[in-house]
Amino acid sequence: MEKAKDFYEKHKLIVYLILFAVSLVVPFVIEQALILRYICTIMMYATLAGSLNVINGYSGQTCLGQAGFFCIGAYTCAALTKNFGVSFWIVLPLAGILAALVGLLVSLPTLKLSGIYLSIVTLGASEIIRIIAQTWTPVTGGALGIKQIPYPNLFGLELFRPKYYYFIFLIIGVLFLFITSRVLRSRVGRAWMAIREDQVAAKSLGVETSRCKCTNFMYGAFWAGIIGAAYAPFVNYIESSQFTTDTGFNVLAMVVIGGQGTLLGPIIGSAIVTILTETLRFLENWRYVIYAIIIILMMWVRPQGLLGASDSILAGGKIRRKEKEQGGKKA
Amino acid sequence: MIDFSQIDTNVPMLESKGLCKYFGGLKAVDNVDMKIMPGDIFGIIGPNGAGKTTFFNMCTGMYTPTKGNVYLMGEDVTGLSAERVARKKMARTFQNLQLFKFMSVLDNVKIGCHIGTKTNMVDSIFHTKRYKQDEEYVVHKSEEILRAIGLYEYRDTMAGNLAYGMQRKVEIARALALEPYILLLDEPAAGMNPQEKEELMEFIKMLNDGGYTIAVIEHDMKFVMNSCNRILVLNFGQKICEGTPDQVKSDKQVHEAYFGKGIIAGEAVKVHG
Amino acid sequence: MKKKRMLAVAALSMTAVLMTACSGGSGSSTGGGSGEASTIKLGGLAPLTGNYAEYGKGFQIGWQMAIDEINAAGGVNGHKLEIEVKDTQGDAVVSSNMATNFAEDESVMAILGDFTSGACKANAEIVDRYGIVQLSPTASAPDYANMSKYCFSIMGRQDGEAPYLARYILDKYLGAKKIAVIRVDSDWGLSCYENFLPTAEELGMEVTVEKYASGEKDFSSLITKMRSVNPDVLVVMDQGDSVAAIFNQADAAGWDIQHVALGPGTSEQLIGQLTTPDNLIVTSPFFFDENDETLTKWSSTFQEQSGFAPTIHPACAYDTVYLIKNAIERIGDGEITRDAIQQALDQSENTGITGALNFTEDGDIVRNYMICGVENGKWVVLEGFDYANE
Amino acid sequence: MEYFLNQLVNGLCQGAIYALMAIGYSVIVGVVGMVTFTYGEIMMIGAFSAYYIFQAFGNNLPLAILAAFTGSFVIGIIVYKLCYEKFFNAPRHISLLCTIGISMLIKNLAQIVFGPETKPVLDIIENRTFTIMLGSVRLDIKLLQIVVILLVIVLAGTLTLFFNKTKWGIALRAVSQNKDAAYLMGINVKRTALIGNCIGSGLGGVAGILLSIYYYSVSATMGGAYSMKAFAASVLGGLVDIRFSALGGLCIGIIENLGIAVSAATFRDVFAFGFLILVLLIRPQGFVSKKGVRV
Repeated sequence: MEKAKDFYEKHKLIVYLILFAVSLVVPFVIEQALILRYICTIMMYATLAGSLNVINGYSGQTCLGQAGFFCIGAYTCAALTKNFGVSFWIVLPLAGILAALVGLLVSLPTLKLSGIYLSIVTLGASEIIRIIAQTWTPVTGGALGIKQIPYPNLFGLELFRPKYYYFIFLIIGVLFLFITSRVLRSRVGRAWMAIREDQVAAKSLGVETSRCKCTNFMYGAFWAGIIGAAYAPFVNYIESSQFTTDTGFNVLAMVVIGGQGTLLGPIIGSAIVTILTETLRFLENWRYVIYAIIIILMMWVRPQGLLGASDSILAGGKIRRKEKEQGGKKA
Repeated sequence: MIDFSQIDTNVPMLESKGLCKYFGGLKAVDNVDMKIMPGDIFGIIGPNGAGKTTFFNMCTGMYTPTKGNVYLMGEDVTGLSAERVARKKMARTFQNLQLFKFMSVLDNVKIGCHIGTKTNMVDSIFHTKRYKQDEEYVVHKSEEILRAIGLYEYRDTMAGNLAYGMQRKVEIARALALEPYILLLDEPAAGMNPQEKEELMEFIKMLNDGGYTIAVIEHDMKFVMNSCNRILVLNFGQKICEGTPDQVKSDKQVHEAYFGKGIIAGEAVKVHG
Repeated sequence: MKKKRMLAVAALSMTAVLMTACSGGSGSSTGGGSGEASTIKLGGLAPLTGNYAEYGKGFQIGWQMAIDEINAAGGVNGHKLEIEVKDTQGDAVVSSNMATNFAEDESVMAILGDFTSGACKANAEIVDRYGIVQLSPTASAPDYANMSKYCFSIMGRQDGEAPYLARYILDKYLGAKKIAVIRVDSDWGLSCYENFLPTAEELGMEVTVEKYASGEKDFSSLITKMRSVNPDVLVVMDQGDSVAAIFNQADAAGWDIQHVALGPGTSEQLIGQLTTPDNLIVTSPFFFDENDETLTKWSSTFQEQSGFAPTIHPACAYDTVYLIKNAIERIGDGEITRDAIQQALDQSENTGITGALNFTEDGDIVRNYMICGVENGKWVVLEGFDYANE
Repeated sequence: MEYFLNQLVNGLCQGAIYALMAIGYSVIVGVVGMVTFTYGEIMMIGAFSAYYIFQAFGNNLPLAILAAFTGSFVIGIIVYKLCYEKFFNAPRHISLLCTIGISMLIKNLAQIVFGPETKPVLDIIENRTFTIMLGSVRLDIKLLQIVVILLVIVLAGTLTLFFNKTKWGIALRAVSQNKDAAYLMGINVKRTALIGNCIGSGLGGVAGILLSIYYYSVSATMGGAYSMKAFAASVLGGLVDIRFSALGGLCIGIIENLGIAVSAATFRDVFAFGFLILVLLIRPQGFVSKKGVRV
């Protein structure tokens, strides 16, 4: 494994090129549209989980309402493209910006709250967003939802088949990874992580925790909005029941299973959860039983997720325990 | 490094006037006046529960005082939030170590450079000139500090894995990255062995020679008496004495309230003599 | 530690790849010839889990009963029938995925399902593009079947049932003037109400309406609200458990009012859930007549297999299989293709256990409705009010 | 006026059930120090235990309450062993996700075991309405509502006595205020937390049976929505103080019903959560002023 890492460090460009080539070929090698649809779904959830990971994994807040931002993005896209004929490509960033603005609104309580209180506020906000989508009939179609959402159009080519849609999700996903990794390796990302590790210390170093949390929330919401906008034409039909808190919990499970605070974790988590739920479909209710058992087992065996470091703060690693003992002695 | 020349040496670096903090009926800090002049190594001592850390917390904006004011270089900073106070060039460390334990030593110090840099999200996405300048500055600055404090070889180690004494040093390094005029150290020598303490004392003196004003809470009498030029003694939240080590030693009230029946006091006197 | 972790990751990703490969493999291997094959495969979409699980189960059993019967009697034109049922969780997106799955699988000749109008409408685009029939037993939204020539439904449309309710039950049977409607805020509920309102207004009724989110349990405030307008009849438009909940809570509040429901049909379960079942009147296109031997037999067989009493929904599901069978028979010696089934279905005239099933141009059917009430814990058709032929 | 008073009565009664749920919830959160999303399923198990008692022994309410309490109590032990015991010092999200997992597990197992259909719970309490005339204002109060409110008051009272007068109760309070200090005082923190969690769960079970009687039905999926309401109510009350949590539950019940009275029932949750967020913006710790739990 170390060797692989070394190889990656030395030949970054080659690794990227290979990955790029493989990802380009995938939709032409895989014939079954359904498999491609699943791959699309995986990429979609990977980005959504990634956006949640920015909030939960990198700044250590407990947001349970990612479904709400997702919902905003999807409805923005559906309403604008369907009712006003706005191009998908213009709607995409718009949806992100709108979601980010709502994210700002939701994050305002975070200036005062933390922990459990923050979780319930985000959870409540997500439900409120969903109910607004369900009742604001003129814009969102109310309980009817919005159906036959126009497919994106690229130079006259209607991107209907999963084969084309694959590239939309791929580009968004890669952009997300690229931009996020850059942000995380800068002053902004360091400030987020400082807040996650120790908020009091971060404050003492002049990190404007409130502002950082707000931008963090907005950033996460932005990408959730974008992926929501890409989701709407993909499924062609949206209604409010697709954005319940269960969706939020599901995405959270992906992040935690893959590994919070790692860039690749949400991708792995999304792949595992999606493939698991699809392949076990024939088990009906037992499928959820198995899924639940996997979640619990995961928390017992690897609480930091598959890709998380065993010694991270998110794992409640050894250092923490040691310190606890010391603290105990001192007291 | 830091330009200390523009500091007005006649204005107190940190001053408190009638500072109070009450928790319900408990008067944790009661009406404390203090003056730290630029260039001081200022010691704050007192028995456990005397309100030293609470006092620090009010000075650095962690707590809002119940009454009274705090002035930093003549400017009223009472009630400002901790991050605003930090921006006014006051850095601190914590009694019970608040390191970013799961980050590398270098990253710890890098975060200390937060207020010295201005990169925003757009800069970081497009790697603008500002981003590059900032990153260069941050790396350069952090490594310089780590070299000075003798932690350079541990820069990639996870902070939480270091020995206790080392962790204290990381915290100081992190605070230094703020480029502060004044440094507040809360029991920096706790948990260190005598040799480490000695080194730390030297290091603090060196910082002071370099122009930093330093305020330090410490239990170790030897440490305080030997390095500080002025000392504030607190007991039950009240100031009982402020002055040079000699003044403090000869103060009757201090003897009665703090040094008790003589053994520690005798030791302290002996050491100093 | 690190090694272990990487191993775990590797193992999991391997399983992932394998699983994908497997499902991919099965998809392609079943694709075979259609004309000469001795089994004809159908795809079933049903919410086997989730909020509508009991209906999904009903579908599954209804379909299987029909197929077993047909196969036991020698199949259709020598072909055996087979159905693969996929769980759609009552979720439109999952349903779309499953519909794509069936549409991509060339051995699947037609899709039966899904349960909700919403899911069926979400699939309309897909079945249209792939050119495969989606025959829903229960979709009743008026704007569903006309979405594509491949979309069919045999439930009957709300724009038939809702006006019937207004005209015959409320106006002629009960002579009500002031109507309180409590409806579920869903695709289905909205379109019911929208089809109900014009007729009611035309008949000079005064309608007050309140809606609630599906899954709502507490209706006391809605009932207090409705009570304050003092109506003659309380109409509930919902298919699920809320129907019983609303009437029970109205009873508990001591509100003595005529109960009318649109949606549940003559559900046996509903009787058991109500505190005052005798006070309920429903419209139903279908009725388990105790004197009808085939129906009784069917009903008891169903109950044996499922453990619960059938509603109209599994009966419709049962009929859909026979519709496909008839369509295949009509194709006769011609090659059985998806399009051939669509065409044969479009022209077919059938009678199922739920009554006459003749498709309109859109692909729905027009049902005849009955007024049903409860007597001694059993559904009965209220005699003397048969307006079917009016 | 009459209309609003009647809506107030509706709200009060629903609020009383919320209050009982919130009491159980805050006992759990207080003692364990972590959020739970299993509460809805615990209530469901309680309701089903009672349902089968009704099936077997007829309308025996005290026995049913006992069964509901016991059933949920046992589930509480399982939840505690799986979700909390190992994670007291771990980051919060670990046990949080565990509870989400358990909730999924119990819900789906229940659907398999009990069946997916809604089961009726009828005629447990006689359908009778009392009409009170306040001047010209007519107030209708159901017998059911009175029974529910009385039960909640009795349970809350018993619990308060238990917490203040018994050795176990005092230990529970100590643990919920400060685990380390309680440990130093010689309290077996883990066992106390287990007992506390189970008592909270038991109360949840009783709330579950009240729900099933009040709404005439039980089903495997009944828990979800109420779990969130219990959570919201106890956050409103500051998470650890049972009296304030009860108040939080009452407030949410009343706000919801009055909100519906002036708008539509589809907005129920908007009122509940909107009110919660508003209160938290003004008073970040909910109704209580002290911060009593590790958050």
